[in-house]
Amino acid sequence: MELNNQAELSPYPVESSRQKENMSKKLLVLLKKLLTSKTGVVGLLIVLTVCLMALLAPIIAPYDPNKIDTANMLKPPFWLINGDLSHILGTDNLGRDILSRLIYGSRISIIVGILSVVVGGLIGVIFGLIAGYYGGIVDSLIMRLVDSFLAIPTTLFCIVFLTVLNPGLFTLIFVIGVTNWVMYASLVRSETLSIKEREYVKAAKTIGVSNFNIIFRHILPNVFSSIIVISTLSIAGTIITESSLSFLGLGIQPPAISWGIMLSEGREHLATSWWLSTFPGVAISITVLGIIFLGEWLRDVLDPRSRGTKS
Amino acid sequence: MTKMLEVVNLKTHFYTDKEIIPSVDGVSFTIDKGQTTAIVGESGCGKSVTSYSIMRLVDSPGKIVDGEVIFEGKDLTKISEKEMRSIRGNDISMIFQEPLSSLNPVVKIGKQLNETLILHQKLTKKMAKQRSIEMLNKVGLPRADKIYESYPHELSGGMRQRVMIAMALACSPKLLIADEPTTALDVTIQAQILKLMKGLRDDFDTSILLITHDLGVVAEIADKVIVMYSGQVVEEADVFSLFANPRHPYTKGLLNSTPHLDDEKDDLEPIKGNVPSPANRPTGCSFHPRCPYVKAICRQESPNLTSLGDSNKVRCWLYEENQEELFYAENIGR
Amino acid sequence: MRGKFSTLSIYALVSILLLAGCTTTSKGATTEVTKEEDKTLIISLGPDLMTWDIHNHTTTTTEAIHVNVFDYLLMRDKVGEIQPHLAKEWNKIDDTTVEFKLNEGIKFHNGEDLTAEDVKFTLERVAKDDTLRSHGDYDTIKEVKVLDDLKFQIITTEPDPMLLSRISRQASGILPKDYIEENGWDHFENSPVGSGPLKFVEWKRDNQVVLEANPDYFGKKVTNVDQVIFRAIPEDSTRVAELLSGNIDIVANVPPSDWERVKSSDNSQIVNGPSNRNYMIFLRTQEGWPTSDVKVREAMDYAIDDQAIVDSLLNGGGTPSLSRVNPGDIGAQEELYGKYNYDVTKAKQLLAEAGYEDGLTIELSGPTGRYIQDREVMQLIAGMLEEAGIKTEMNLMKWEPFVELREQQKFKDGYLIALGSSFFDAGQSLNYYGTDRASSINGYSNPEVDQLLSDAETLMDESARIEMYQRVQDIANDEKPILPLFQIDQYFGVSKSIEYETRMDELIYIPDIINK
Amino acid sequence: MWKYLFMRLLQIPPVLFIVTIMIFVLVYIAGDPVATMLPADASPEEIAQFRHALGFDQPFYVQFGNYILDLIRGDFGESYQYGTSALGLVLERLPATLELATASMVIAILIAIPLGIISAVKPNTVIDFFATSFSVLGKAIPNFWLGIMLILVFSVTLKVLPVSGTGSYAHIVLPAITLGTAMSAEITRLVRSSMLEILHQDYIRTARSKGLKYSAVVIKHAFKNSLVPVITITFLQAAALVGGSLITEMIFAWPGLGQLIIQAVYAKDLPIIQAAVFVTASMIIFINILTDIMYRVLDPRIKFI
Repeated sequence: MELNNQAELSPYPVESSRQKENMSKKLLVLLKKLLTSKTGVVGLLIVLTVCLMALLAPIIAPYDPNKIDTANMLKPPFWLINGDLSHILGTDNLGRDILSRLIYGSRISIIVGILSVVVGGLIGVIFGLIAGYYGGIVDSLIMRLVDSFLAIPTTLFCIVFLTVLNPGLFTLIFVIGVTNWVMYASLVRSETLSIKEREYVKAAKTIGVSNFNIIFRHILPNVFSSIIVISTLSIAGTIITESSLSFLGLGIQPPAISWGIMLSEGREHLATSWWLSTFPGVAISITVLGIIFLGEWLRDVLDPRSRGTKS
Repeated sequence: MTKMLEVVNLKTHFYTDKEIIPSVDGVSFTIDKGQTTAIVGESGCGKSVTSYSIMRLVDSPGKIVDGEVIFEGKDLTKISEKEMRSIRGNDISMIFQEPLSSLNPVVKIGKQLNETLILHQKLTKKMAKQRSIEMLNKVGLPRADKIYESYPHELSGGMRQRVMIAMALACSPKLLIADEPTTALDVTIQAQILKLMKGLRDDFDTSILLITHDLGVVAEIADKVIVMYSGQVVEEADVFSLFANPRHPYTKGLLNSTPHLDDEKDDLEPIKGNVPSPANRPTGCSFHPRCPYVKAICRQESPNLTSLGDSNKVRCWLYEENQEELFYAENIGR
Repeated sequence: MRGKFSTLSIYALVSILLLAGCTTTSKGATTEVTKEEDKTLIISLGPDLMTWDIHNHTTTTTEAIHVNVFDYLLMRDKVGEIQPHLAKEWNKIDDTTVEFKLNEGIKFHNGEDLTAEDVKFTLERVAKDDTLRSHGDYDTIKEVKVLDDLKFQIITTEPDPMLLSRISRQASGILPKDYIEENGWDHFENSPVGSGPLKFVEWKRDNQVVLEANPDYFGKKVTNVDQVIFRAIPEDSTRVAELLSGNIDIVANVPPSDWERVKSSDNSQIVNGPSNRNYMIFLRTQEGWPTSDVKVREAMDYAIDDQAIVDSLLNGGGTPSLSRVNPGDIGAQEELYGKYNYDVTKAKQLLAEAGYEDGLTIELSGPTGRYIQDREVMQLIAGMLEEAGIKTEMNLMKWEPFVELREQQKFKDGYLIALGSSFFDAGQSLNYYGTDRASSINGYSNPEVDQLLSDAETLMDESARIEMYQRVQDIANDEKPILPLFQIDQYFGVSKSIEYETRMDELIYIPDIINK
Repeated sequence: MWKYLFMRLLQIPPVLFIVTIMIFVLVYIAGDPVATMLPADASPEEIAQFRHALGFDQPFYVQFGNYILDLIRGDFGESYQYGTSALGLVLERLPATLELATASMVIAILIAIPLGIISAVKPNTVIDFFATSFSVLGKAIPNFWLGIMLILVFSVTLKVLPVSGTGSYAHIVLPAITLGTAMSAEITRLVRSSMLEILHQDYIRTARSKGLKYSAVVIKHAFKNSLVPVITITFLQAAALVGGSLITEMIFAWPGLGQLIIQAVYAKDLPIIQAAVFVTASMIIFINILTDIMYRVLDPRIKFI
């Protein structure tokens, strides 16, 4: 069974005519595989729930998340003394409903998580493809740039960047993305290096297919599964980074809501009103958990190398 | 002849989430001292699992559920793990199919060889080194002292298998289990290795249990042949009668699908169909879907392993009813 | 195969033991430390000391340490009154000259006498070197004329009614001329010498400053402790945790959420008192902004419930005021103190009068992490404005980008800030209403205010000057180019074994602290 | 090997050069530090005059040129905030950061390796469940949250460990756990997965067929193989530690580079940022080279090219 899958999913070129048919078949196989992996199902469920929460926030949130209510400040969750069902998870230091904020907060956390990975991925993939495909001076230049980025700790880099650009949603996405691109670049580069030596690429070259077409039609599709795996896993890291930057006061600013902001705003109240930062903390942990489960499962399914093929 | 090892009704099952897979399903045979016994069969027939069961190296979720493995009066399936360890590598040792992956890539050859010696023969490091180099010489490796200091990836496939053999024979075991020892090697190297094994068998007076799917290898080295199909022994015979007069339809099929140099026929006849998955065996005789002589009873009931007078045995309805039919069937088959 | 991992389990056990070992040694270590430092007072103000160069920093927390090592010529007491200190008396010679006489026998920590030469050296340095960060506060000083060892005159470029305020605040400690000239500034910054109640022992950067009592101090000596340690602990919750676990005696800036916790603990208390810092909103008055209409500004004033902010976010730790000049400062208009406007209906009505019946949208900027509850204050204000029909977009940012935004005038309708006044003089705090200053901020301009301010700046008749400043405040209260919100209190967490009172200038003067 | 090392060392200067330029340009774009250096009530004239006095009104190429010239002479300049040598300030803080990083690494490894091995050897047991949860949760908890919680539990409530600062071995325990948890989680996961993979390798069966104890097989044969990826990740994580230490140091008032850097970035104190980045970058590059060499030493199949 393993062998079968490996053959089906192995990154060998597929002619475009067969591609569609293959894609649906692949998807089916993937889904089937998913259902056999318990953690994969759990991961998918968590991620879907969070995404739904983000999408349907205005419908499911009981309150306006930014509605300040000085009469109801620091109300505990309903199961504690003084808590009641009007605010299931209690309220924060400005009397805002924590459940509603959690629901709305998922939006930015998810957007930042996904978009910054997309930004980093795009930059990284393009540079990686160019470096790997053209080699030579271009390659060494890009690789030195990669080394330079690697030599600066991510947090430090983000802080420097964010003091240059005023913090905001898109700045944040851009900055986290930019600090991540090296990971994709080096991955894609090394894969490109090996793929460009394969017969079908050489064949394409000899019949005069343009470099652009070779890169995007022949090489890119074959590095895609690795990119998917890495990016899924790094969404988790991104959500954590976002909250760390909020802790430093460099993240997204109110009235925008993210779990990171809630977590870091609530830290002042950790000793007295633990629910302020515990619930967003739990939300982050569960989401990250789900993403990691999904990512690891994707890796098992998509990346044959991780299954310990014998050398 | 004295019995070296006796396997009685061995059952090894694999427990997955959904089902129980009887990989080895009541296998019995004996290995005589100084002899080479071969277990033959297609992949998935349970021959390797049988050998691991003897060594008690079946990994979870596999488990020996029934049967005995009698070695020097002891039932290996019942003794303590500690006792078993003192037998492994010492009295019974094993070589494997993939000579590269079977050697630890990050440990030097010498160290891997010494390990057994230091463990079982309580040699000092120095003595172990001497003995190891001696063994490397014995398996025909040139510049043994250099190989001693090498890492596995620095050697060729044939050399690695020689190292494996040296390792297995280091403690002069009474029984050597060779699991497809030549499958991964080039044909020329195969011959060398077989020759080496034959020579060493005689030198060390070691019995060999050879696991293979290659009848050519069997013909080359074995004294006795056990044919396995779908977790069961379907035929047991000495090597001459097996090749001259295969009884079981499966054995016949195997022989027909193997090329012979002296054969005049041009085309080989592969056995139709596939090996059934162990989890999903057909009722009755598990070979019946592929058997050219299939009868009604084959679909319903499983035949027994029947002795045919001599030491040879076969598991087939064709032989349980009467001899006449047997001859009849045989004539058609040929 | 199971249960055969003795080696592994031993390894695991060892690591657990190692960890446990660390824990046990820690107990030993901490108790040892507390015993040994019985007569040590440990204080954490939050950030580390910036530098020992008193003229080249602008932070109150650094000055709070400096004030214990270097002496001012004059010093304010707890309530902000100027008292003699190094200088025992002073006379105004003319409008630009004041003559001082130093106390006799004052010595620096290295044993040298503190003389008029040292005063000249110190004040002229900061008055003349324009690369120093405190230069701007001293540039009215033209010369320090030494008459003899103890007598000197400070001559200003023009009449300066704020001179005494200038030399009794941040950066006005007197430095040892000879010591610095002999050893150089680098040496001085590594082992500073002053004349104050405490002597420098060591400074481990971002860790702690250790000072010891100066037994030869000319003034009120520090007697009940031998050593004072200022620890750098930037994170609020960590500082409070240190206080609660009894490792630190005084911590500054306890966040309001922890006040109850500190109060209810066995070993610590909250000590609070007013500071000279007020929250305020600057609003643009230039053409093109809705806030250029005084009615809109007034509406905002009526929309914001200052007392509610103080009560809900600061646990009552502040006083609403319609002026940013607090009682105790020269020129305060006390009638405006303690008052605030709040009437949502009126706010809506004013908006309607201004032509914004359907509401309007403005953007306010504000810093985060700089002042007490700054982020929350801003959010609450936005919420209140919204009630009155002013949709408020917030632009919150860290202090540093905020400062830049202010400087480059990139903010939109206005911004929230909490300014202090270290001069304790309306001359400093009302400067913002002058056309000159305001042109780079909110563009407010009122000829009458300008006249009053420029007259008062050089007027040496104090009561006339006070009247002028009060008039400015009244005009400002009518026109509201700045909405003063409330004066904020400072909050210290203090061990119960210590008696401590806050100072208006937010400094910590160790000789005033009593160890029970 | 020496040739390889030489080639690697040759790559350092351009990398450091690019890093330097990147930081300079970024900080230049961020604007000068003048406004933040003066009091909040400083007037525009005061600011402009101070800017001129410090030379921040000169054109970009002049500032950059001067900067590079100084740098070539090994002079990182003086901190704008503290007025003393930036490199001196950085080097002064470096030992504390290294101490913290080392301690967290030790704790991380001490927890991760046994946990990873045991969970791989006994899959689907309680300990395996624990290890897997740890390896996921450890990465899913932001470390500032963990740090504050640890202080609340161990220092304020249980009073067994000091809250913050330095002075004894006990002081390092909480910050090291805070900083090391994420790393430990990563290593646990890695040890577990690589051990799981390795335990199914043929040479493990070979080793067992020799009659070796299972524990000996695990440690001598399996673990040595899993070391290759583990060491690689551990060292790469070491680089991340320097970044992660920024926040941990702030929470625990640990007098390391972190606080200095954060403060410097806010204050646009270019000399300190530059010196700090230069020093950490050099360290990271050094660690990377070391990792590469270790990698090759541990896995004889990889050759020095």
